[in-house]
Amino acid sequence: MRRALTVLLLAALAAAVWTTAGSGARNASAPTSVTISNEQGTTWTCNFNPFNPSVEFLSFGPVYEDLVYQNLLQSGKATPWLASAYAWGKGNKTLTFTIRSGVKWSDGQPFTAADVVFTFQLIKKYPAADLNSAWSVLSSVVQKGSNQVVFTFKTAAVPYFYYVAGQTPIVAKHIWSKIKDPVTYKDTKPIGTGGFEMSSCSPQVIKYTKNSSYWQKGLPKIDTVYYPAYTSNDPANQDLASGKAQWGSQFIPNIKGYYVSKSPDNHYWFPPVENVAIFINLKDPILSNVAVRKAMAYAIDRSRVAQIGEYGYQPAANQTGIVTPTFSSWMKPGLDKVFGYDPQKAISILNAAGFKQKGGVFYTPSGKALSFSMVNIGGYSDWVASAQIVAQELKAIGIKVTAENLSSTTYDSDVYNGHYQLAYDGNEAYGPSPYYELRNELYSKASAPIGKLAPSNWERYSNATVDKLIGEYASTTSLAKQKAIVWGLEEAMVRDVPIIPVTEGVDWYQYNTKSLTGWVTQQNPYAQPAAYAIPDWGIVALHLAPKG
Amino acid sequence: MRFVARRLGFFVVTLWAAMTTNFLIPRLMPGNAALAMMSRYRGRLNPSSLRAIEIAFGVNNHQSLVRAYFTYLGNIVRGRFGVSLTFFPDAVTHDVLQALPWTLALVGVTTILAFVLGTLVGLVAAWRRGGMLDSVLPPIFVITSAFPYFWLALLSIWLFSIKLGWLPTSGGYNVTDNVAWSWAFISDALEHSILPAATILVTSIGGWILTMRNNMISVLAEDYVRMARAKGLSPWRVMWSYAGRNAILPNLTGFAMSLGFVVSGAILVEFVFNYPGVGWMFLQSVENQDYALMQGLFFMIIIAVLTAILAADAATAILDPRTRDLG
Amino acid sequence: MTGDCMLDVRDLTVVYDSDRGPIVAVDHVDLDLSEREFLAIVGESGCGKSTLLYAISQLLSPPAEVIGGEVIFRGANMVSLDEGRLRSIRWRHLSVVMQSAMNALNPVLTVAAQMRDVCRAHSSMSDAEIEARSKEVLRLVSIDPVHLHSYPHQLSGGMRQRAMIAMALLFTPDLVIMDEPTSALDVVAQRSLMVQVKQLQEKLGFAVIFVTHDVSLVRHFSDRLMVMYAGQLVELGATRDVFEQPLHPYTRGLLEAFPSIHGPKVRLLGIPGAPPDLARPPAGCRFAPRCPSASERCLASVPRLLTVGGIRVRCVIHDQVPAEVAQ
Amino acid sequence: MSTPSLAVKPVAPFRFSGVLRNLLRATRRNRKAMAGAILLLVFLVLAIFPGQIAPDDPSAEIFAPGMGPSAHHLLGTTAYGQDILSQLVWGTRLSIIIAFAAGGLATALAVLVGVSAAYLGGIADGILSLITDVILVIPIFPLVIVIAAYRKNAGLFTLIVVLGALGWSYGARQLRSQTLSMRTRDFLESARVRGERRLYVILYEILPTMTSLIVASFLGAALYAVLTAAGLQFIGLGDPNSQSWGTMLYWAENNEALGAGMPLWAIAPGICVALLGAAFALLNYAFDEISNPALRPSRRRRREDLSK
Repeated sequence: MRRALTVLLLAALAAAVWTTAGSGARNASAPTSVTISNEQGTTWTCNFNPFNPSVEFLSFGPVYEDLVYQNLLQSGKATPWLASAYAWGKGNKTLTFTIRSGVKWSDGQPFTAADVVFTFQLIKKYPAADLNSAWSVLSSVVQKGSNQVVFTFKTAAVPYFYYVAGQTPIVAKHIWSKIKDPVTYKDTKPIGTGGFEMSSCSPQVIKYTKNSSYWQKGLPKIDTVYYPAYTSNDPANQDLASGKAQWGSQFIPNIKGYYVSKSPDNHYWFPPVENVAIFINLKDPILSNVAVRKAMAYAIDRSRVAQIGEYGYQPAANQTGIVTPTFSSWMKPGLDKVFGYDPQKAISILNAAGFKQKGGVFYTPSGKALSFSMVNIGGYSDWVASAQIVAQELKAIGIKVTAENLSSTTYDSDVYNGHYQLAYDGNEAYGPSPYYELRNELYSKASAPIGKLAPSNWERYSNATVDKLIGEYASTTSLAKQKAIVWGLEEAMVRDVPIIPVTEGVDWYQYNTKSLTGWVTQQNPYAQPAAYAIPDWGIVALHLAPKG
Repeated sequence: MRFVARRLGFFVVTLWAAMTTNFLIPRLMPGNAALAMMSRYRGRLNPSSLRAIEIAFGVNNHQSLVRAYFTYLGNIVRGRFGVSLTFFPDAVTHDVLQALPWTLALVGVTTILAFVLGTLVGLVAAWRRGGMLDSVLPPIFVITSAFPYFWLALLSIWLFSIKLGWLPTSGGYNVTDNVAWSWAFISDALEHSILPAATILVTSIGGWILTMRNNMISVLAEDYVRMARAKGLSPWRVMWSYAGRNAILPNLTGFAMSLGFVVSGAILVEFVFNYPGVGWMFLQSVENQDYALMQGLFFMIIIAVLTAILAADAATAILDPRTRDLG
Repeated sequence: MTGDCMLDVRDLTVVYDSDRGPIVAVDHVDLDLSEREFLAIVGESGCGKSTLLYAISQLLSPPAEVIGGEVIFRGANMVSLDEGRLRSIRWRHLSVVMQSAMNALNPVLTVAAQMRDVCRAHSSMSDAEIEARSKEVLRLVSIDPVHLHSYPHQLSGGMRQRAMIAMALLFTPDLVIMDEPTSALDVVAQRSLMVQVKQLQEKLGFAVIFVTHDVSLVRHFSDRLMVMYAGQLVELGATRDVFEQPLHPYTRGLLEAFPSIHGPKVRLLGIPGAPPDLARPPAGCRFAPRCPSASERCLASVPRLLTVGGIRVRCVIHDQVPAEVAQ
Repeated sequence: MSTPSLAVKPVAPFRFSGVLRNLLRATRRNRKAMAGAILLLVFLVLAIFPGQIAPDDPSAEIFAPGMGPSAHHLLGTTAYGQDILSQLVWGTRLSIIIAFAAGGLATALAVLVGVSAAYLGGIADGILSLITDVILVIPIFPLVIVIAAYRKNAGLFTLIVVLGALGWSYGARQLRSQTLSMRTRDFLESARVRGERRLYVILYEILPTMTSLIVASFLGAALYAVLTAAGLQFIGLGDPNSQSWGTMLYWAENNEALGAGMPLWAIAPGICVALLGAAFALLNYAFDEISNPALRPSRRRRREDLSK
């Protein structure tokens, strides 16, 4: 009765204004536009500075473009973009790009090699703008002839191709040369080479419109892209379910019931791109014992975690650290079968290693209980849930794990500084081949001693041969050699279990085919489909076309 | 005069206390802005960009707490709240001013509405003691005022937006129209404000009804009300200028404070309804350890409360001659 | 007596609801009043004097309620009149002066405003006329009209009381009911006020019902004296007679009492103890527990109200041998 | 000869037990109070014996996820296959703890500050009142958010301390003015005449007379604590592994319970918070009436009856 009355009251109010304010429900937006639903937890600052990490994804792709596009979902297949061609030379220490002709900035000025050189000089001058620290390996960037740019590296740097060619937005010299500080610069009217121009921006929504003089003739096929700011998940998901937004990059719980069932045009695909793993502090006296880590690896039923914790959106991972099926071609045959779910094996390993079980918990010979805390980020409900399940499963074989949910910054400062025992996380920067993630996980030079901020390799793994392998990868462009090296890294993962991949992190991606075609699909994965993947989402926007 | 002096002292001390907590609390939190930024874009940033961000945000220049405190005070006095990290490189004031109108328009207006309606109901309920209104409304609203606001909001979104599709689910307006003082936009914004407003009203009106009713009842027992009846004044006159006017006096300060607390009240509203106001902005600032923004907002709240109280003092002075002679 | 009888109270009974059951505050009281008469009602605090007044003037509010009897004022039964009819009688024919003007005057309105309210309610005087009349009545009670536009709290206690009396005389009513109008004042002020009231009464020719706990005060002013104890009329007669020959032991006690500066509380020299708890009145005579000359017969049954030589009294002593008393 | 105090209405001395008995009697009389008391009692039982009452382990993810209500799961299961009813029952404990601990702390402080300010008077009063007023205008909810975000595990304890430490000012104000109004009462004067020590006077003369006011301010503080705590847990600033209604709402919210066909998951805990809140609110409302008889519902005036 209480609720009934409240409801009545609301109904009255609602009805009253509803009639004056006109129809409440709105129909989906016009056919040649797409509305993106991607909860960023923030409103827009209307700053499109591509060197500002918090907003680069709003301009890098649709507005600013890169030299060569590398598609992660196709093992790094490279597509010449602002550069029409490129070539490695001098033992992979120089890289020469041929700049595409006939490209114009959206203000009509021609795009030239000088712009490319300028861009790299700019991020050299302002390290804060060098988001991928390209200049940690670059030694010089110079123009050669009218339309060529030569990059010279300190050492062979094949993997850096991805950052230099694929992850650095090229800006216009005639504009940015007038700017005092590109780091704090508020770029409200971005002038780029991309298929779209930012036509209007409010804190609630950004409107991109078609660049009619785009260098790829006939593209883009749609007129407008709306990028609303969602400050919380609910509304973002609701707009997707209702069709108000057609392009989603959302975690939608129970997606079949909540989204797919709402319309036959609603589809989703979650391509795996990285590992979500348990990071193990190898400096911990007990955890430094490989037997304990192996026991854990056997004790976790990865598919159950994937099913309950992640609704099965994130598939089960494997110990090699190779994300499948995305990078299946890099998998050393058979290696992914090691460490299947086998609690008995786990227990026997611990017994063999001299641990004694008392009251359902294992103890070290010196009498210390195998009891650890596992930190994770309280804000990520799916990982919190997964961590809970992992804890339950480890408890089942006699390893006590208590999950601690921290605020993301507390988590980071703890983990980066090595003040933790176990951490459940997927925060790895990945790239167009498994090498990038494995490097971040295993390269000792990417780590730091306990108490110092380690940008990655938080478990503090260090192994000379592994470091050597990683070094060699930098100097080879041959796919065969690269695969051989990655196999070596996979073996290290299986041998030393420095981390335990549990599930595979995915790109969140939902799409509505009612009035649009050209979407990324599992059959045609021409780019990463998440509306925050840079520069990929700009490429997806180029492919979208009105139906019929 | 003593009254005024005491009041001033109160304002100064409050301001100082607020500013100091304001300064200390965020600094007791771990991590730094660069990390916060990293964590916001986890997975999307190359770990090595941490260095870049640290340089950009200048998080590495550590000055002593004491020095920081005084620079902070100095800046506040000069009205400088620094640069927001969440909305880097915007100035805090710029962001706050951008979000404030939304909050004021929604929560502010609703708060006033709740007070006016609640007071009227309470007044009439007490006047018609034991009448229909008196025996029904107060108990009901006592109970609704105990509802968890956000929950009521969720249910109403579910019912009116998702199930019935009458009203928009969230946001300040339809993202596809453009912001302008056009009727289309205003009506749209209005429409978006119905649910939040209604839910706030339902959960906040009870308090006013009750306090006003109680004040009114004790005033009705006063001699001057009996006297007014003895004089044979019209009930209307007795209710308003004898009972009502005296009964409302104690509520003024409370009302002022509730106005001042509009922002804190807005936090959950704006969280649930994805409403682009300062309440939600505050949550952001906390999440991203955006000291500057956090402090800016906190400071704004305090100022709001104090000005509101000042206004209440003035109003009381106008309505109650006795306090006037105190001052 | 019957000829010019203006007020006739018959069998009036008032009950308060309380947790501890109903309290009979006024218990079957009869009394009558002639034109221009000055009737004083005396008794300790809590004996029902004020309640009786409010019952007569129909100003009781819950939990108090008239459950029986009539109040015939100029031929109309006040008890059964509706508010509209009552309003037409109030102040034009019957006005009230309350115990403490501090509480009885609306603190947020000027004296002028409160007088204006009355005039507006009962006449069609112009503002000018109202102003003039207000000043006139203030002069009647010898208050300088400059005080007309000041607020109650700005006047001295004596002034306030007189201002209220002035207000009661705006329409020179037939009957003015005064509820301890002097109790808030010091002895000197009390006297002067009494004198003034008496003079006004003679000049303007209204009847007065004057309630007080201080017998000595009314000795020289009232025509008749009524003594109440525990909600009952215990003695009623010409003031002179009662003072010379008090028939009821309680009256005797009262006469020996002296006024205390503590206001409503009266210390009884002859009779220790406090009035009974009206929720559980003692069986038989309610005064018996404190009565010096009480016997077991007093506890047997409630004494009847007798008429002894023109004096009405409620005590078994006289019930038995009236002759003795006569001589 | 009778001493002056004889004529005074017999107010002092008070006995807590006596006052409490009166309160209980009044409670039995007042329908609202009864309703509130019963509700609160039910929740208390749930909070004390969840193990005996709840059908299953609230955190065990052992059932089919997202089931509707059934004989085995009266309220269905969560998206993680936990029994909603069990979570509800276990969740009671935390809410009750917060309500009573925070409410209690706040009330204790309120009494301490309010009464001593009024009774001591002078400079002490000035300072204490100033502090009260300052705390009164410090926006609590934002502050709690900041502190809660500091470290999530510290959730419960921090929450209680902060809510308690900041929630006392309003009660303190009321108690102060109430005490002031009593300072001149005869029974206190006589106590002073008898030369009682201040502490004694405060403890045995003043406090008992204010029991209902104290209870009321406790109820108010408790209500506030419950709602605030739920709000914080809902926006994810509680410990997501804890068993509480707010946390349930957080998880329900994160799993779109309403939209994805598990409405009970979101509705049930909300109703519990609402009911617990209502229990406090009703009791509060009733105690207003008890402490101030004028507020009690009364029959319509006779005059109105007659005028019909």
